[in-house]
Amino acid sequence: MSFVTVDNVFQSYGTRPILERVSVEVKEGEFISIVGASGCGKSTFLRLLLAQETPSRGEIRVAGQPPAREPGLDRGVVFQKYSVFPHMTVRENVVAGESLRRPWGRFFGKEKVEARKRADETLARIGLDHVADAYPATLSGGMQQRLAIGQALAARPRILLLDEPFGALDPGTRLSMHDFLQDLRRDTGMTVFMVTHDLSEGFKLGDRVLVFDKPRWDPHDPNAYGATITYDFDARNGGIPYQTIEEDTHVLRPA
Amino acid sequence: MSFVTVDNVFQSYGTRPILERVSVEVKEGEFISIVGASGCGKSTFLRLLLAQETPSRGEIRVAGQPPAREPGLDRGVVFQKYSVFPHMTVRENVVAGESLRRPWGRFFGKEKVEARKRADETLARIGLDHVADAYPATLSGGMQQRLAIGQALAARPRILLLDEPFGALDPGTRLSMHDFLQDLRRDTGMTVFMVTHDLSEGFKLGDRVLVFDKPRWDPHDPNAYGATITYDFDARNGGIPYQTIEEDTHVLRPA
Amino acid sequence: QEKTEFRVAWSIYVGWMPWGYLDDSGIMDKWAEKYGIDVEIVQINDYVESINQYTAGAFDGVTATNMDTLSIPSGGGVDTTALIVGDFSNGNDAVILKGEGGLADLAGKPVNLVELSVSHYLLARALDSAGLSEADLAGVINTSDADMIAAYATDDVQAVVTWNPLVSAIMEEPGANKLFDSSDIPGEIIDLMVVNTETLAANPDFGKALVGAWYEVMGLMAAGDEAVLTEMAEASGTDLDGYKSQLASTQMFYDPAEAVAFTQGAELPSTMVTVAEFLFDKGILGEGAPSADFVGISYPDGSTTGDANNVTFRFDTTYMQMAADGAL
Amino acid sequence: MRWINRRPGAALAAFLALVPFALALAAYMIGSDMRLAVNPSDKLLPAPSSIVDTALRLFTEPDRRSGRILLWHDTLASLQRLALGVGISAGLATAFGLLIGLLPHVRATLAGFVGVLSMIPPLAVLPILFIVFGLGELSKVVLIVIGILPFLIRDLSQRVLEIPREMIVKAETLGASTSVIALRVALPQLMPRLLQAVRLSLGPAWLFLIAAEAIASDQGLGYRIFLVRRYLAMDVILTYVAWITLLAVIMDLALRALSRRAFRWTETAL
Amino acid sequence: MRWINRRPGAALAAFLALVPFALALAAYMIGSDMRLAVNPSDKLLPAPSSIVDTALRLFTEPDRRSGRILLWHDTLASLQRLALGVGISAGLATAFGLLIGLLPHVRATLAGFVGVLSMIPPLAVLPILFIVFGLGELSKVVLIVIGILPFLIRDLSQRVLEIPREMIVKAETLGASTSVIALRVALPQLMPRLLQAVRLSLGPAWLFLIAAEAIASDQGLGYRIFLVRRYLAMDVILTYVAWITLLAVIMDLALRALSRRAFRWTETAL
Ligand SMILES: Nc1ncnc2c1ncn2[C@@H]1O[C@H](COP(=O)(O)OP(=O)(O)OP(=O)(O)O)[C@@H](O)[C@H]1O
Ligand SMILES: Nc1ncnc2c1ncn2[C@@H]1O[C@H](COP(=O)(O)OP(=O)(O)OP(=O)(O)O)[C@@H](O)[C@H]1O
Ligand SMILES: [Mg+2]
Ligand SMILES: [Mg+2]
Repeated sequence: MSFVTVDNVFQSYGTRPILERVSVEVKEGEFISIVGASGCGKSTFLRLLLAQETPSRGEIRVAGQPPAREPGLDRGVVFQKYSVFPHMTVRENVVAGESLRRPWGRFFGKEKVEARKRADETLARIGLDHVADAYPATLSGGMQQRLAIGQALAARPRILLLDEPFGALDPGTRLSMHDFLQDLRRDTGMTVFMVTHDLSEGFKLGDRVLVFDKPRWDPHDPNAYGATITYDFDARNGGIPYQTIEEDTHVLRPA
Repeated sequence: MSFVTVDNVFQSYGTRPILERVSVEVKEGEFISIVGASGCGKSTFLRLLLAQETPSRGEIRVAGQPPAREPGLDRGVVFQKYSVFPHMTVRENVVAGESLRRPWGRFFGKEKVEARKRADETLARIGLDHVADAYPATLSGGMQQRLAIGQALAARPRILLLDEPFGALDPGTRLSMHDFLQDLRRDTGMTVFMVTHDLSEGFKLGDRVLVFDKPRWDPHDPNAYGATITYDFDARNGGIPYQTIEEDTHVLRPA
Repeated sequence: QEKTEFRVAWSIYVGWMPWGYLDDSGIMDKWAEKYGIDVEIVQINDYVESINQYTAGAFDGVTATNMDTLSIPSGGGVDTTALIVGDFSNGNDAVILKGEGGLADLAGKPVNLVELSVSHYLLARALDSAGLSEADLAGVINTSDADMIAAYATDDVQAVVTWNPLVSAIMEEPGANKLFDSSDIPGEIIDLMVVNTETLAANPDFGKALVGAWYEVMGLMAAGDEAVLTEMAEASGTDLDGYKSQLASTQMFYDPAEAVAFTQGAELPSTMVTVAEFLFDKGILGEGAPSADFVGISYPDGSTTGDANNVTFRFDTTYMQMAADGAL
Repeated sequence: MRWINRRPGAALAAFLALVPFALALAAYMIGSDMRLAVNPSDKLLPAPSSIVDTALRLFTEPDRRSGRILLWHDTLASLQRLALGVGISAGLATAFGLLIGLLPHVRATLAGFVGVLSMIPPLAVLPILFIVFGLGELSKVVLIVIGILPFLIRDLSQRVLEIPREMIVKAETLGASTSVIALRVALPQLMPRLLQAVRLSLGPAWLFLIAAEAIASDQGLGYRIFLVRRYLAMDVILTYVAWITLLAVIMDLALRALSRRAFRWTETAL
Repeated sequence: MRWINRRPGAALAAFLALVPFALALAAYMIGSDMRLAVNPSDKLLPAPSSIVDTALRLFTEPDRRSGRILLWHDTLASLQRLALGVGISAGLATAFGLLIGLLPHVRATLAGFVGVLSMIPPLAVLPILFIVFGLGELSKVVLIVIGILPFLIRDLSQRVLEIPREMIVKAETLGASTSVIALRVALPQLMPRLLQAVRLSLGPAWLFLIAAEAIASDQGLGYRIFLVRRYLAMDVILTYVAWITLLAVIMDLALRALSRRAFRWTETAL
């Protein structure tokens, strides 16, 4: 049964079309990698999934509900940057995952003690317990992203959206983040959409890899048409489709 | 005969050692890739090569000359960002590669016409002739870096230093930049030092790959010791050493 | 309407320093208590601002000259009574030339003064006496009184019109040449305590308390009480000698009877007519003013000058007379 | 939907933008009505209609004495002083900003001094200015310069320091000398910041202009305001204040437009 | 080596920093000497020694009339007004900055109005202020508020707008309402900017304080300066100016130190 349904979605900014005729169905618990050339609209697609923007045409439904009008508790997100609150300590950031929905954005009394205990458990799981009282700015990039994911998960969203979460990390850190993410997925069975620039990363982590590209192309006006999903690979079988794709990477090259 | 001689160089900021006992000899025309964990001092090493900073101990000589005290015409450089002048058009940027050494930083009269002609040739070679009058901000990241390299080469330096020149580009653009750089090198036979985060890129482009890492490690004070060159691979033989190295990548993982 | 709390504004000037003293010394409180009211005396640095505030209704009374009373509150439709005629300038205001010469030498020179103030009036009278008019000057340049001394020290300035204590400070400079001063037009620049006519009518006790307190201090000053004078001198930023020399060019009415006599004198109406004409000539009486007679002024004997149907400036000797009679 | 995510449509936004102006006007009219009911010749809050009359008169009728339309005359005088003061400050600030931002020795010498200078309240040292610069046009221009120059220098030298070191190093590797770096790299990149800083300092510049004109002058917008204060001609004052505000808004918009025009290179890609 | 790459050592830097102060002092002393040689009782540029005498007297000797040391008394009065004015402005600006920066409807309503308000020269509308707010402490505080509030609101609402949208979206996905976003996400991030904006506006705040005290007051630093200006008592004026400058420098340093202390999270990693 389809959990996330994207139905013939168009998005334009002003008169400029970015996405065209995007349709896709995703089952609960699937891990979807999204790849495509720079500027082709991957982040835009994620913003639509997040309900941060409303599509010009078409609609996106989650679990059969009417389309959401703004971001909310059911969708968690991690961006490449700015995904943790710099003015909160690491522990406060995790507690914020649960407390921001409260009227004052805080827990008080007993609840507070309990939330801190739960936060400390989460921190232990994501390996950040030794820096619980530090501020994010003092953490390495990899630790910051780990915290951002931990915080998003603390809110128990039904879908997790990742926009190039490891784009700014060096390869070593990146590999350990892959392990981290795979472990988490095993534990939670969450539905995940992840935008990445790195094809091998997309195939390694994803169950499916969606490729965004412009199917039509006007050489006199490169912005005349929008992008859509041109390939939808089954990536469960380890790295094998990656080899197949290699021959097709010209679609990823910028014009 | 050694062209660039790095002799037992140490560099510290304040009391914090960054580089220790770095020695290496490079022949004219070699392409040196430099890899290492984030923050281990790769950019610092490049700054020392550039003479932007003076080492705390040891010295760096080029072509047997006394150590340079500040950056000059003999060393060209391209950084990940900010390597072109945003207030000059693409053509002016290339002309600047020749004209900035003049008293007013400009050419006048006949010289100016000739410089523009030479610049247009360079632009044709680096494939930017169609955007000669555009400002860099309107160019894609790949085109900006191509321009930065073209500008650096216009000054005819003896050494070219590249600090993660392709770090911000997507994989497709990156591949075409590799071709571009390899073509240029074939034509000019320049001595190149390139810092990269991407091992395969380092091995693909470089004749030698230098790995920076901390050989000594104090678990109570991770900043107690500096990094040095731990491996110096011969990378001329295509991708083969890459396979060998794969097993050693733990040295690149952050602690 | 009747009330028990009153606010009176004053600004620093030789003849008004007693207001500061009677506030500090408690004399005001004593008299206010006697009449069962409360009077707050507020010092305001900026003289024009104090009159504007009074005109806007923030104060029940204010210290002002006859000329400024006519132009601001009375011209602005606020019916105002001159409760106390404290003094007239008798040399306190002066036209000063840098270097040798007479009034005739002002022709073709710029003159620095506070425009539209009594200094401007004094200049007009001085030029009149020499058969000149403002058009014969190279211009008048509005210059803040606070900066008059510094201005005089610059080479740009050739002549100034100003008042004390600035006059005495400028006269100390070598080469300062006094051409004309208010002793040449005695009784024309009059320093008053004016109050709102309606407020006074509804609250005679307010008038009595102010006048009573004032003349108690006048008595002390007339007796030459050095402690009192020193305090006033220091409040005005100078010392006893300086203050005494300023007083010398001020015709203080220490005795209420003298003030009454002056106010009832025959000169006052003609002075006020001259002042009104000067103001009209400068456009100060406002665009609504068809002529210099637009504002009516009444005198103790019941006579008026100007528009008798628009009397907003009243010279009233009732309360000063009470003081003279010892009836307070 | 959260208020944070709701956006007014174009029509509603235009309407909302007018609301505070309408409210301010209404408040004034009520206040004015109340005072005029008590005293019909009250000068403090003249009726809007009489302000409009006065404004028309000020803008069109020549002065009886001089035969000139004073408002235009005052405007010209003030704008001249303002332009001179701001222009000189901008020029000096650019030079000092470059020197302080680029050269460590100059920075060590002047940064602290300029910092302290910027803390001195300029109005308090007016008498000294008069003596040194006289009472003429010069002293008014100088007051503006003294009032805004330290801020401009601090701002611009900060901006020069913010130029990425990479870009300066790049210029060095192209053989640029210090003066070429200053003229060809730092200066052009400073220009948009200069316009921005000038926009920011126009407010204080007006303030100092008015203060200077209030103290010693025979023409100018500030002169007139402080002169007519002597007979509480609020209709004139309000007209002048509105006019000054309009001039300031126009200048601000013009500088913004100029900045967009002149520095196309600051615009990023589509 | 290019001058751009030469750095003075610590000792030389300290020496260079003193040079302009020394030069300024020397220039003053020469000017003073010249004037005093011509006229020994010249008041404009008193000899440094007599300024020091006056300063000592002002700081230590009680006034004969009131028995209070006037300078301390004035300082206290002025600082109180300044603190109130700046404090109130900072509070209002934070509230309005958050509202304008976060809510599109409020932004549509107020952004233009605040922009126009910030162009009105406050000194020109002083008379109206005094009428509306009286002549007590209130009006002085209000002049400061009116003088700096529009700038603060514009600055802070801009800063709120600059908070990365990502962060606000993240808070929304954690279920935060508009008010929680304002209080828990935007407000804490605004605080360091607020301190910075307050530092910038202290200069204008002093200006308006002095202007207000010059018109209606009987104590305060600005009052005293204007009182003695009539007599050109430059020794007193210069002492007060130096004192005000010192106070301003101290406040600036204190705010900077506070900002570093209070917002440790703004510091980046080692
Ligand atoms: N709010 C907006 N208004 C107008 N144009 C926009 C807006 N957001 C994005 N765009 C444009 O839409 C296009 C797609 O942007 P998007 O960020 O979705 O690309 P992307 O695939 O995520 O690229 P990248 O790999 O660089 O992150 C880009 O050309 C961008 O300039
Ligand atoms: N000017 C400086 N003063 C003090 N510390 C510095 C300075 N420049 C760099 N460092 C520190 O020196 C270390 C090495 O920095 P460097 O930029 O050389 O690392 P890198 O290997 O290039 O890292 P990256 O891969 O992130 O670019 C870092 O920890 C950095 O914080
Ligand atoms: Mg994107
Ligand atoms: Mg680096």
